Amino acid sequence: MLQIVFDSLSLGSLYALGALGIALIFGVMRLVNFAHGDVIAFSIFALLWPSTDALAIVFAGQLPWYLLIPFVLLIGAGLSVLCEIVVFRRFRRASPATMMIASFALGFVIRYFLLMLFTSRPKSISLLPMLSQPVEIFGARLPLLQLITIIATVIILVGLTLFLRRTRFGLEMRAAAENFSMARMLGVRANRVIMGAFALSGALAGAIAMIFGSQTGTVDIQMGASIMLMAFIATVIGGLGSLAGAVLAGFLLGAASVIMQVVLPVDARPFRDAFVYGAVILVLLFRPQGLIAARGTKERV
Amino acid sequence: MTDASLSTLPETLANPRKPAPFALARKTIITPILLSLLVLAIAALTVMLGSRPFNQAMIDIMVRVVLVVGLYIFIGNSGVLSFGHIGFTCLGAYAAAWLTINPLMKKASLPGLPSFLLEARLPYWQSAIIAALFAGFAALIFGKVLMRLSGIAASIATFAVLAMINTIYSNWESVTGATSSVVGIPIVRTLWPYAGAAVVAIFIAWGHAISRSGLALRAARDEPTAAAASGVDIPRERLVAFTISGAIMGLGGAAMAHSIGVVTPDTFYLGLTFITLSMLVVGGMGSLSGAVIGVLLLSALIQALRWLEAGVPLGSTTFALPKGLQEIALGVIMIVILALRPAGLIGNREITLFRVNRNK
Amino acid sequence: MSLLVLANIEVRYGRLTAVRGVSLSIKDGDTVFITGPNGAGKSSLLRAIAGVTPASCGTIDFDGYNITGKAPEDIARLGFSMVPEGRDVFGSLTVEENLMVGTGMKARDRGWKAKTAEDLEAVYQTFPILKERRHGQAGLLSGGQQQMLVIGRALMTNPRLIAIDEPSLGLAPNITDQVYERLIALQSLKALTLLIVEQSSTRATLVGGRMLLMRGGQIVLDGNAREVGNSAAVQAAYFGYEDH
Amino acid sequence: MAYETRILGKTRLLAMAMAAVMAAFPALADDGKIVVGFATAASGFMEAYDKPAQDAAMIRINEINAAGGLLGKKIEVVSADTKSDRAEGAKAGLSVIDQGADLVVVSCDYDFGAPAALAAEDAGLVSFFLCAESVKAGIQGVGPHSFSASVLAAVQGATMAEWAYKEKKAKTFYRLLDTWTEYNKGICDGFDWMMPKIAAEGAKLLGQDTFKNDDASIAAQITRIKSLPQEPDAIMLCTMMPGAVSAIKQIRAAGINSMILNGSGVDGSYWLSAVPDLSNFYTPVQGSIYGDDPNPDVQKFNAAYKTATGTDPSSQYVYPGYSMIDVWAKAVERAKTTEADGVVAELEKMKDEPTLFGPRTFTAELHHQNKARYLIVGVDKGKPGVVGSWTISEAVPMSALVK
Repeated sequence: MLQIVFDSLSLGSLYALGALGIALIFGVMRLVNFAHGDVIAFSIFALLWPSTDALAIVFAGQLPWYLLIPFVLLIGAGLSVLCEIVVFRRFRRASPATMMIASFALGFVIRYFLLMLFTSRPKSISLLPMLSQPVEIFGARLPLLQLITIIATVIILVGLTLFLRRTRFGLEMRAAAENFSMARMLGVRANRVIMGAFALSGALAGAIAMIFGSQTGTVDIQMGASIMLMAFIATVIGGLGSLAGAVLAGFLLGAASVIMQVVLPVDARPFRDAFVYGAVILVLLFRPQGLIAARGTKERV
Repeated sequence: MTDASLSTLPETLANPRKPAPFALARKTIITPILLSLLVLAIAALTVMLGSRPFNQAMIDIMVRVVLVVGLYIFIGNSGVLSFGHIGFTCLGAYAAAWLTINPLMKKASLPGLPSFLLEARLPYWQSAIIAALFAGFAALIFGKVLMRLSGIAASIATFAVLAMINTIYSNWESVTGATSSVVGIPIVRTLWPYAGAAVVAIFIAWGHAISRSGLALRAARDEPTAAAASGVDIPRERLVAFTISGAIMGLGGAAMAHSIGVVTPDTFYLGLTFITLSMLVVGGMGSLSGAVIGVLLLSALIQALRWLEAGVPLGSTTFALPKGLQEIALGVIMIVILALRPAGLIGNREITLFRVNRNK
Repeated sequence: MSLLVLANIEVRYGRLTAVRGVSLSIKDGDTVFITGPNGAGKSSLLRAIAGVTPASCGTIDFDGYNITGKAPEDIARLGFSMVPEGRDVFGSLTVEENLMVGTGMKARDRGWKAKTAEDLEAVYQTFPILKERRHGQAGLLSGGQQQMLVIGRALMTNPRLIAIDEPSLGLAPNITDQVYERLIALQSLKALTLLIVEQSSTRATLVGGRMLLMRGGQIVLDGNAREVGNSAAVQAAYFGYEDH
Repeated sequence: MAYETRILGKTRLLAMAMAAVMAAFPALADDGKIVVGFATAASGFMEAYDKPAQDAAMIRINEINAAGGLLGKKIEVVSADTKSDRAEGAKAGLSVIDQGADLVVVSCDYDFGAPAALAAEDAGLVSFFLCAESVKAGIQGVGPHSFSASVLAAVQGATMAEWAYKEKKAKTFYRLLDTWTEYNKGICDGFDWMMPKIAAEGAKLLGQDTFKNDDASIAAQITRIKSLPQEPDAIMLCTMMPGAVSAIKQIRAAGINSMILNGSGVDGSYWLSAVPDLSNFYTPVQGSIYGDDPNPDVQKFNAAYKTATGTDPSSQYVYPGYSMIDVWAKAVERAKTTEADGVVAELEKMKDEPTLFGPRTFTAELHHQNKARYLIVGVDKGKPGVVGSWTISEAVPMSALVK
């Protein structure tokens, strides 16, 4: 039982962090950023030296962990900010559909750039191998990594909350997320806030990449896609624009997935995702604005 | 923004008695005719001049025209982005497979099918019609539940439908063959049936757009409050569009099945969803002409980049793009087009003979 | 001296023209009402000045700077504070956080912290209810309190001019009275310029000041509120045939 | 009007483009040479799988050409890129056929190769899947002229089950299936067929579960294994890259030390760094890439491959490409023609035809291997090496293959 709680939490952590990255950007510019998954993939590939060989040539991946983690976070944040400056800045006045397709096209560009450098073959990388040991807690024997994932997520969430609540930048960002044009009329600098949101979101992508990479030991140009999809769904059922909602929904999705896997009979287990998505539709029907509707978020899509 | 909102409602809504549709039909029929002529002209040129791979490439493009026009019927008219339509394509493709594969093969590979399907072996055009009806029916059922939603919640709900269809079709061993390819679908390699399907889709889209329901839906897209106030039942009109577009997507699915002779669930998932959506948005989401021209231009672009990648002789040397650059270039060009023309190449207009109409 | 000068402003939404060729000059320290029927283009004009929906043609000067086509935040930083229609408080933020959002633009100035604390205290003095609820969520305030909050929030930016769109919308008459009372008191206290959009001319007639009447995207009447307030032209503007 | 001219301009462009295509692909059927057409992925994600096998095929083609060619003619090679896309695959197939291919080689994976193979079948040509391991890559899916160069996935599952029971004395088994692809299911199908046979002799299936290759975590599945009353002796893991590494890593990280049995899809040392000190891990392979193959000719081939491509073989999936050209060329020699029916008839006569990578048999019912000799590669403390060889006691019957 306890094991199931841990399983749900660790899977939910990934979804929650992903959803947070998407909600941050959606909040300030109504952009559903489909390139987010590719930012995740990119941040982890940055640890490898470009090569088309099957064997991965580890480059920055050999750094000690206290350098490795900031490096990956920086790469994510940097790429994300770059996307904003080069691409999304030109779409400020575009409709959400147009922005969404542009973000998809951008993700496509990043993915094929990686493909060109590294080929499509999944590469293996041993990140933080010391985390692959099992530990025992309250009678549940779980991989250290699972525990670290949960702890890291909690730290990130607390840190982000403090940042948003205690700093001026956080205040401006929250105001902008709720009503962007009003915030601008109060002198909040649009570009600065949006870039900040992209940087945070990118750093979150880097964090996911780290966790996911050390959990799976593989890097793959598609690796961000499945998390991105779940995160996207979590953002919507959480209530678009609501950061708390995104996190909550992320954990709920994780729990739903794990619990379905546990309770479904073996023949129905391959259909697990159909049940999860069915639940998503139900939630949307009963709460179309999401679990925690962001106040003042007008329907613009 | 609320200034003068009522005036943008089409006259037909303000004046329900006026026999406007026929006048409207006369005024606008030139658009589908021109688009169809364009499609047929390309088909004719291909049949006269093209090699077999080129013919196959054109078949793909015609299938895409059907799919993107199908998307336009719902997305363009309602303004609600749907990620789920490719699910109906999947339904259509498998329905076509069930109806046309040799019964002997079906008994071996898809034993779970009901007996009337196991025995069936229809010509491709009949199967395509039934596939379209089946997909339309599925769209009706799903739409009944989903059309209450709007905005991004609706988009996600449609995506959930796609994911559900995909999960079920990927695992229902005895009926869909799960993830394995279903083979034995008769392959139709002549271009004309596909061009015909594209023309049919274009005319259905036009017919819907000028129908009362289509007009009401577009009015609701542009001015939801005003439209609701003048008695437009938005969920109902959306459902009509959703059903029709679902049927067209099903038709496209059947066409796809017959064009390569193999269906698998993962063909009908995110990749196809995004490429068709991109074509619609790049062409112009709110316009039928945009849908058709988006497909033709992006497909032409993709082909051109592929030829460049394969190498083009320039004098004594061969110029070739490095491998993989084709996709990158495609993404970049799409971004540039959208940055320059956020409403798409055609925007909200339709092509006609004499002038470019707005909003029809 | 003119604080705000508009020359030949036009605002379009697609093929719809909301404001056609408005020219106007507002003196420092004035109280100016813009009135007119629904759809006359009043809000569009304000939004154009604030840079939210840029004018499609014409020029706007504020405090001697050409602000045509400038971003809203840059216009705000020059001392133009906009209070849009529908109040737009940041509902999930606390009252005090709402008040603080606009203070960031001076954050580099010396003595900013002390100045901000002082400003905050001044706003609380003007609107004691805000002090009482300062740690509560702004979204939970009543309509009148929210209106006070947005005015207080605008004041926190130390503006030269406050533009308010429909301050009385959805408020009970006695609350509206309170809001106006405070506004007028503030104006004389801080030498503010007020630009107020109201659909009805009644309030303008009561408060006094300059009154502009808009219809069909144009200014059709300009004069002292008490004098033109109920003239035949005003009646015609409201009840006459509309065609836009 | 502006749009009218634009459209006219576009059609003109298309006409020009079409002319360009026609010039690029002249439809030739020259009998003076033998053409092998590769409708494989030269880009996109299948490239990583198609390219190595195709390189191996080229080595055999070059050897044949160096030895004087086939039926006295040189083998020419044409190719078209499927871009790892099914619709493009059909085009690529038609394209190499138009270039006069006598043999159409299609993508490694059944799903991606089928469209091109169907095009070849339509044109009455022999088609070979580079390394597809589904029974459908052949008569059952494409038609009577289609073959696969590899061994059925089911044979891998059956081999591992029987070998683990007989050689490693594994008594209790657990089955973990990744439902992502047909290949994965094929491995487990073979395991399912073998399980009752060894169960009759005392083995036991403790339980089973499924997951999906791109699942972010398989924690729930692992919890189910851990809640078994006893840890299974062996876990049959029916999966493939990239999810396989993730699954293996998570299984070991959870402290489960059971023997892990796999399909050939996880062969290769390139990923082993992801699971430090991996042990008790076994994979069936057609030949060893680790320099310890009992057949010295395989080691010679490995060297030739390195000379040709600059890298060592990355997994056993390079080998089927070589065997493919080998058996096809033998059939052509025997039939004295490249004409499809003759070649097919000769191929179907092959029984235990020796190749560098084990004997090959084709029959009129099955153009695929339902029984094969497999080397077993074991990984011990992160070091892979051949630990044995096994051939299943009886061929996997059609009833277990076609469900």
